[in-house]
Amino acid sequence: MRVGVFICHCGSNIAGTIDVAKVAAEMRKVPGVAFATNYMYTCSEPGQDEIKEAIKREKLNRIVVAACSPRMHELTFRRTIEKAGLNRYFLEMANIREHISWIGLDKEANTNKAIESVKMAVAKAMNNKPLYSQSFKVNKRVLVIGGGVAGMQAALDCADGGLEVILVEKSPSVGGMMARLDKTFPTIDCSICILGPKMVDVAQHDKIKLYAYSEVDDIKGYVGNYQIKIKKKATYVDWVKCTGCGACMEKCPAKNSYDHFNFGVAPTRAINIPFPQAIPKKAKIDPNYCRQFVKGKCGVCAKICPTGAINYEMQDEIITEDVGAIIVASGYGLVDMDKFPEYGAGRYPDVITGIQYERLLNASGPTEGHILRPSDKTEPKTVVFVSCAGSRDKSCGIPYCSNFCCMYIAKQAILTKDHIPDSQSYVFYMDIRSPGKGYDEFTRRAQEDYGAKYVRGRVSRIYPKGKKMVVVGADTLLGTQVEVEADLVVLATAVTAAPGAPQLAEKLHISYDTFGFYVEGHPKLRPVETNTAGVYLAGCAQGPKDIPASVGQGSAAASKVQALFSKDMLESDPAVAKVNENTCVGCLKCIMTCPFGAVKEKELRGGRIVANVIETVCAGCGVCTATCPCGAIQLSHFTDNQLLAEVNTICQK
Amino acid sequence: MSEIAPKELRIVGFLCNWCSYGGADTAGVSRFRQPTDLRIIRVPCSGRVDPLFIVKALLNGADGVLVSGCHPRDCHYTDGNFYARRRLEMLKQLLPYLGIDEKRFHYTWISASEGQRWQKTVTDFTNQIHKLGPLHSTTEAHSGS
Amino acid sequence: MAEREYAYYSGCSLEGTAVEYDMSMKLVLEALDVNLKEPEDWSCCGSTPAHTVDHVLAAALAARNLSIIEKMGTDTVTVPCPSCLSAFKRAHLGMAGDASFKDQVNDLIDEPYNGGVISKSTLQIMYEDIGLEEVAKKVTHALPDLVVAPYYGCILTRPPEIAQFDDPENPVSMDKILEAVGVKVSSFVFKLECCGAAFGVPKRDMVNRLTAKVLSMALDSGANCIAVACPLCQQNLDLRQSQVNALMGTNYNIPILYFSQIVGLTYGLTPKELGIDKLIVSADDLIRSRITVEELAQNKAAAEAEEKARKAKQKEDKTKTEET
Amino acid sequence: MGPEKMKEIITDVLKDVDVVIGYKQGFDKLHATPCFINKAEQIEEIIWSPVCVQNLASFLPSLKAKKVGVVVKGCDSRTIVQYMQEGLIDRSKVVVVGIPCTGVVSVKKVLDKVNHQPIEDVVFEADGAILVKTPAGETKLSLADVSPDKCSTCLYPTPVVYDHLAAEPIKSVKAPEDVYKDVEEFEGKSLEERKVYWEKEFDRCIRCYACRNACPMCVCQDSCIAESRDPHWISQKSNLSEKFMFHMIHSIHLAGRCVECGECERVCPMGIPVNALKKKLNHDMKALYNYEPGVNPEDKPPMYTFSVEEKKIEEHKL
Amino acid sequence: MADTGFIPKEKWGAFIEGLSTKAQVYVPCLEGDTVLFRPFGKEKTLCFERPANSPPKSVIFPQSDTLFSFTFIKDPDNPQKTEVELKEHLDFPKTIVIGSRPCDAKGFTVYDRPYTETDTPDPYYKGRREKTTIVTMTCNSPSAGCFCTAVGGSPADKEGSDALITEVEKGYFIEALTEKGKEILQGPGVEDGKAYQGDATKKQEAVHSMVKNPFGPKGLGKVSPELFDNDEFWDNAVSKCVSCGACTYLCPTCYCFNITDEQTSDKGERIRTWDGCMYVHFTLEASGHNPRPTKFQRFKNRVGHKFSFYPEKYNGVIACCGCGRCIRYCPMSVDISEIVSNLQGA
Repeated sequence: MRVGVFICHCGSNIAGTIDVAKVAAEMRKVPGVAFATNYMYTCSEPGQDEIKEAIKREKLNRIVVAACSPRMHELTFRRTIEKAGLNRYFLEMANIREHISWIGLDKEANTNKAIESVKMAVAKAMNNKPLYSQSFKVNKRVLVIGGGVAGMQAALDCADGGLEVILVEKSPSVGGMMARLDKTFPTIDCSICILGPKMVDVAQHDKIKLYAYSEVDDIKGYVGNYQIKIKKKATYVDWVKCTGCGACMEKCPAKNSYDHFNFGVAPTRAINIPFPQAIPKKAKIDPNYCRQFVKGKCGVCAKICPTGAINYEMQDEIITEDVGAIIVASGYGLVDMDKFPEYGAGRYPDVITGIQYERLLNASGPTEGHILRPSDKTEPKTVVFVSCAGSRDKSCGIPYCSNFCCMYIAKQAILTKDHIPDSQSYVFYMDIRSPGKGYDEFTRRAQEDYGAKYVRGRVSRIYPKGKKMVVVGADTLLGTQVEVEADLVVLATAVTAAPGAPQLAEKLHISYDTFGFYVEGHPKLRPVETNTAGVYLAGCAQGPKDIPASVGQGSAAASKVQALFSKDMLESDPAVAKVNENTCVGCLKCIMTCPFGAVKEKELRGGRIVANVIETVCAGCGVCTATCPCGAIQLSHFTDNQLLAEVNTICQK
Repeated sequence: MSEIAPKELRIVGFLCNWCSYGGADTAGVSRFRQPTDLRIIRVPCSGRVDPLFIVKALLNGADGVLVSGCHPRDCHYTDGNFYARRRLEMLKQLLPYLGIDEKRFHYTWISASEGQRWQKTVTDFTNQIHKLGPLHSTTEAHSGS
Repeated sequence: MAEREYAYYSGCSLEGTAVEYDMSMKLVLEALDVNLKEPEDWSCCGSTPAHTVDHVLAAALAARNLSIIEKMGTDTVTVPCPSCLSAFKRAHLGMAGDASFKDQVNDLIDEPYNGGVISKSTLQIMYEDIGLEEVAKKVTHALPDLVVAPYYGCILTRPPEIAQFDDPENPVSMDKILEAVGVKVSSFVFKLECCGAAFGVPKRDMVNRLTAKVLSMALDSGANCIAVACPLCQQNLDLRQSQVNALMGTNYNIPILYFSQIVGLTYGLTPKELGIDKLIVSADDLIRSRITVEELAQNKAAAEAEEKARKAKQKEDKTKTEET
Repeated sequence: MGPEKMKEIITDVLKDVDVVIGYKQGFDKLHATPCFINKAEQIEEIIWSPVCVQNLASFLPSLKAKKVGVVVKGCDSRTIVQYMQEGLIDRSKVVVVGIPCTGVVSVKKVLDKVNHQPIEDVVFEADGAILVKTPAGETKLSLADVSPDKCSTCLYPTPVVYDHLAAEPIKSVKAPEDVYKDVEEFEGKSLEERKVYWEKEFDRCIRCYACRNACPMCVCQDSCIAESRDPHWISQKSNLSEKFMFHMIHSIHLAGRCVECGECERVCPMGIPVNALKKKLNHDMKALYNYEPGVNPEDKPPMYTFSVEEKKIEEHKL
Repeated sequence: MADTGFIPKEKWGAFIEGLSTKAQVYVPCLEGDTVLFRPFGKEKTLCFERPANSPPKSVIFPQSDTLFSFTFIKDPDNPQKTEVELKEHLDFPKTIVIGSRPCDAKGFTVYDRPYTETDTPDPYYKGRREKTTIVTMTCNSPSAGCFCTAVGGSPADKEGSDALITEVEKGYFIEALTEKGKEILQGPGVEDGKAYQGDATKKQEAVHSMVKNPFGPKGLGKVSPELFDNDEFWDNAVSKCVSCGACTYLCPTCYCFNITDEQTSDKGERIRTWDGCMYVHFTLEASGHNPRPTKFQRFKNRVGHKFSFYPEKYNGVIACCGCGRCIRYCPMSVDISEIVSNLQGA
């Protein structure tokens, strides 16, 4: 065994708190190590060349790189040693940056810890075996979860590139949050006017199969070969027959149904088409309000429907689709007003959320674009906007910035002035965050051209006084308390993960953070990938972001899928379980515990039963190895002996 | 084995690649200071951790063992940590029966984003082990009975 | 009903400026079959300036009382004054959550406090332990003229992690109790707004302005009196009305009653024994209209009959006119 | 209970199977030994008395290819149920001859009572008394005094699974809560005491693997990781940590599978209480998952399954 | 110097304690209900009443023996080169075994032939053997399963011992058999033994007659070659065997071993450990092939070695001392004497 050890300085990131030369010198004393050196940037091209040359010069057959996290550069160095003719699994990494140099200042302790960590890696490397991939076919269809602007962009880009797309949207229409907006910042162009054509494209594209009012029920498989179960929720309207004429909606007697599309700004009918531009433009019954369901009799819509599309007996339906990759664009949610008891916790009708105000501004909204306050349907003359309602507020459990509220408040202040010229807007803010192109100019316009009064301070309380809402806050620039008697208060409620985001993540086997946003493969370098091969992210599911960023991410995710699908065959990760048929006793406990059904029974000549791993199905978790009492099924690259070598290196009495 | 600073005790950590190893990376990227006692062994999944690794470590010189995986329901391999939870709980309850303080073994769930939680876990567990002091592993009896 | 038993810690205010709170509270709880045991040799709760100087010392003051109560063998103490309550709870929770803090505190007192006492306000035991149904059962009288603005003050429900009672920003317990005894309650949005009592000495101007706001909002809400559950709130709102009037040129004359006094009135207790005569702004005019529940029912019936007769007559007149 | 009825049943069973496993007398009257019967004339050798201690069900997995009849006591019958749970036998190829049992003897205990003298004769009297004859004379013992500990808390005197029953079923009179009293008692000792205890016990181990090979649930047998180099879990050194490790391997592999037949402990030539660790694990499995090995064929051993919400597992705080 | 001695009962403890100041003394100790040879200590409960569960063979032939330790030494300036430093472990202390049984002592003579009476003696075995004095004790009574007299032994056999102690009414009669044995007579409290010689002889003869002979009046005869090579015979004979190795590890005459290297990082040891022909790994070859894959083949080897191969090589000496441990402690009560009996044919 001839191990080569390369200790990276990572500039001063590692060398600053670890004596790298000492580590290298210590490694040269380790039996089996034929070469050890330290280098400024091992991942750089000359750094990698040095490894390649050393492999040839010193006839090395196992390589240990002590540098950053293997989650960062394992692949890089595997390719490096492969180019030098070694099997890529002859590489081991010791993480002396994230796990050592960055977390401790004591150079002596760090150096000692690094020496031991590298020794562990050497011990493991000496037990590394060559592993070889298998090829398997890719199913070149892609699933896009979420039909908001990010999901639609991703779907269209994939479809335009010739891929078959399955688009699943949980609400009755695509469009997402953007379809609810009136105008967009900083151009003040009409949101639905720019989104509508995309929605139509999605509907009409022959490569896109749209499942609206549907959810992903179950996901099985692995990159290249996923089996998806989609639940089509019952709409009680046969969408094949429904023409979207809207007659049912007009006649429906259940007039007080909650309008999800309009966030409850005004009631809707129990059978409804969510908005005029809806795609698909089909009606749907809300059984929580429909008299047929609630009282057991009505049937008005069934009588009125010219095509006989109404079906009160409709059930949820499960559909199976096979795909090779998944783009998750499941969007975001908004924090509940209940979180703000000091602002009335939703008890005051004239304290509303930004998205509700958006619907009041919108010409196709319930007030047809007239700003009328909910309590008495009068025009508000004084409107107060409260930014950071929940955002950047640890006591709400939301320490992060919601990214786009500053901008839409400015937009709404401008639109308020447009709609009601004699109105006055106040904006209570913490900081104005307007880093995009043309954004800061836009917030200035709101103040300078449209006279919105910006007060830097937080609002402590909102209470009603007569017909007014009194907003009490601080002006931290003046150092005084401020009270504004407003007609309408708009809260820029914080962006949260979409409801059910963690459950979807669990189905996808991707990580999510404390707040429910999905975790990208690397915050800078893999922003649309996840740690699960074949699953990509787009839009606010990954974190709050505005429309251009969401569209950009949608396209980025689509291009990742295109790249993945550019090959007909994928290579399997050979770090999967293998059975030693000589020692396997055929107790088959591994079959009982394998989460993927990757282990099957096999009869040898002579009738002996042993376990057998289907390599492409095995995901490499190693549950079987920890189950097997006789150590006959071993997870390659993480075998008992490899892990024991590490344990024995550090635990010696 | 090189000389260990006498103030350090021997703590072995088994971390799943997808969540907890990433969590430890996140803590590193965020420069969250941690005690230096822990030595990390990367495993694909907490379900890979045979309880015998922990026993082996404790019998052979480790003063504490820490296992961390993805949060339940969030396993990269769907069910790996569910099996891990049963196995590790079994061991957690068995150790004191053998006279090994169960505080020397801790298992927990930390996601890739929970750098701060990782820092706290490492710090608290290291402190806990220091409070217990070195584990005088089974003394060598005369061989050959 | 099974008799309930609590330790009862009155605290300094209820021995002095708020003696009417003590009188009325004891009578009301007696009417509700609650047995109160006063700890012997109780001392300051620690809510005094101690807590701004030394947390351990402040906690020790509270813990000394809690320790006495613990030795009495009662597991719950009920405290009318929110300030005392807050001090008790802060000490209790602080000691429960931090062993070294607990040791420091216990070092300062004779008998250690082991964390075995739950502190609850009298409002809380009426609302949660006894329950609205029981509270309503004892009512014998009605107060038809009263419209009450319930005022909770700053610390009865806050901070929520200490108070652990009711909705911290929109409490309803006092509203519900008053409604249960048949009193009209106004929709009062300044339930929690600061009355300024803490700055009663150093910043009198500010206090007057804050007090004025509370009084004005109470009137705006349609109330003619304010119910309180805190000796400091009562003192501040009641005592200071004339100062406010002098400063702001207003003419406030709003009686500030303890909620226990109002409940006592509905239970048929006399204004004298409830200490209503001890209020600065007199409530006599307001409560003069007190009648028994039966009388109220009779009056109501009579009024209804009269109304019916009036309507009948109107109808008759109308028909007559038409006929004419 | 009578060997006569058993012999009748076995005569019948033998017509359908390749072999019947029963007991015959061993090298003295205190020892029974398994006998593999495939000819009718062997049936006369069969005995049944409290010296029939071995768990004959242990032989079943190695005879998977054959159709086998087997004589089992109540305790041994749990082995068969556990085999069924784990798919280690084909139940249709096993004919179970059950014997309700009121307790067996512990050879060690009897020998202790007669000062380890050679045994000349052992007679089980109708009233339950046991007469043991040695060169030093005759000793009268009661079964309760010389039964192994497992009998004193036996909940299954009648086999939990059988095709034929050689005597009338017996109801257990033992309290289920007593089964793990010894475990709970031991848990009352200090950590240090427990550690010293096990170190002393395991120090006697000679790694002969009798406990492992006699264990019905040790499926690995020749593939046991205690002797393998790949994986190389332990060396062949006979020091305490390696012995300790071997017993941990044995115990942990039996977590939630041990049917408490007590064979491991009975066969240990060094008198190590090997079963105690497995009982402790069973105690925990019962508390955590309400699981008892070898009772219900439909159950799944707890280490091979999970619940998404583990009701009894609380997250551990630091 | 007299060749016999006597120790009164009350001085027995002091005698052993006295010896323990001069050498490492192994005595049978009671642990739970198990009797084991342990280094003498005041806190130990001594038990001479019955044979120990395992013979004292590990005193001279330890279960695991470090033959040598090795360390790899590397010069960091020339990492390609590795030097190995070896350290032999050949220092053995003076040792006395008290209370072994004649069968146990005879066992050592079985080892002596291959390990010392050869051109290439085993230094580890030989070293310990020479440093060890075996003080045997006559059996008071036979134990279940023992049959020493049937294989040429006796409860008072002197073969392999340095001294023989026989318990008599008032104490212990000692007979020194070798020079090493004579040293024992120098122990504290040893009186003149002549007066007790008669009592001792009587005792020895009495016990001799109590030992059973499993081979019948004709005694142990020749093994029938037909039966020995009949697979069916073996299959039937050992179907109940569970293939553990208790019989070999408890046997005073089994001397097989295995050698392994145990290494971590830069240090390691070469160790010799007991092995036994009953284990499947014993004959497992690197290729995966195993010439004795089934338990009956392994059992056949054990019987063959003791009753056929060894005697053939060493002038008919049977490598079985009849201690009966393999029968007593067999999990399934497999009886080697019964099998040997049956092997002699009709």
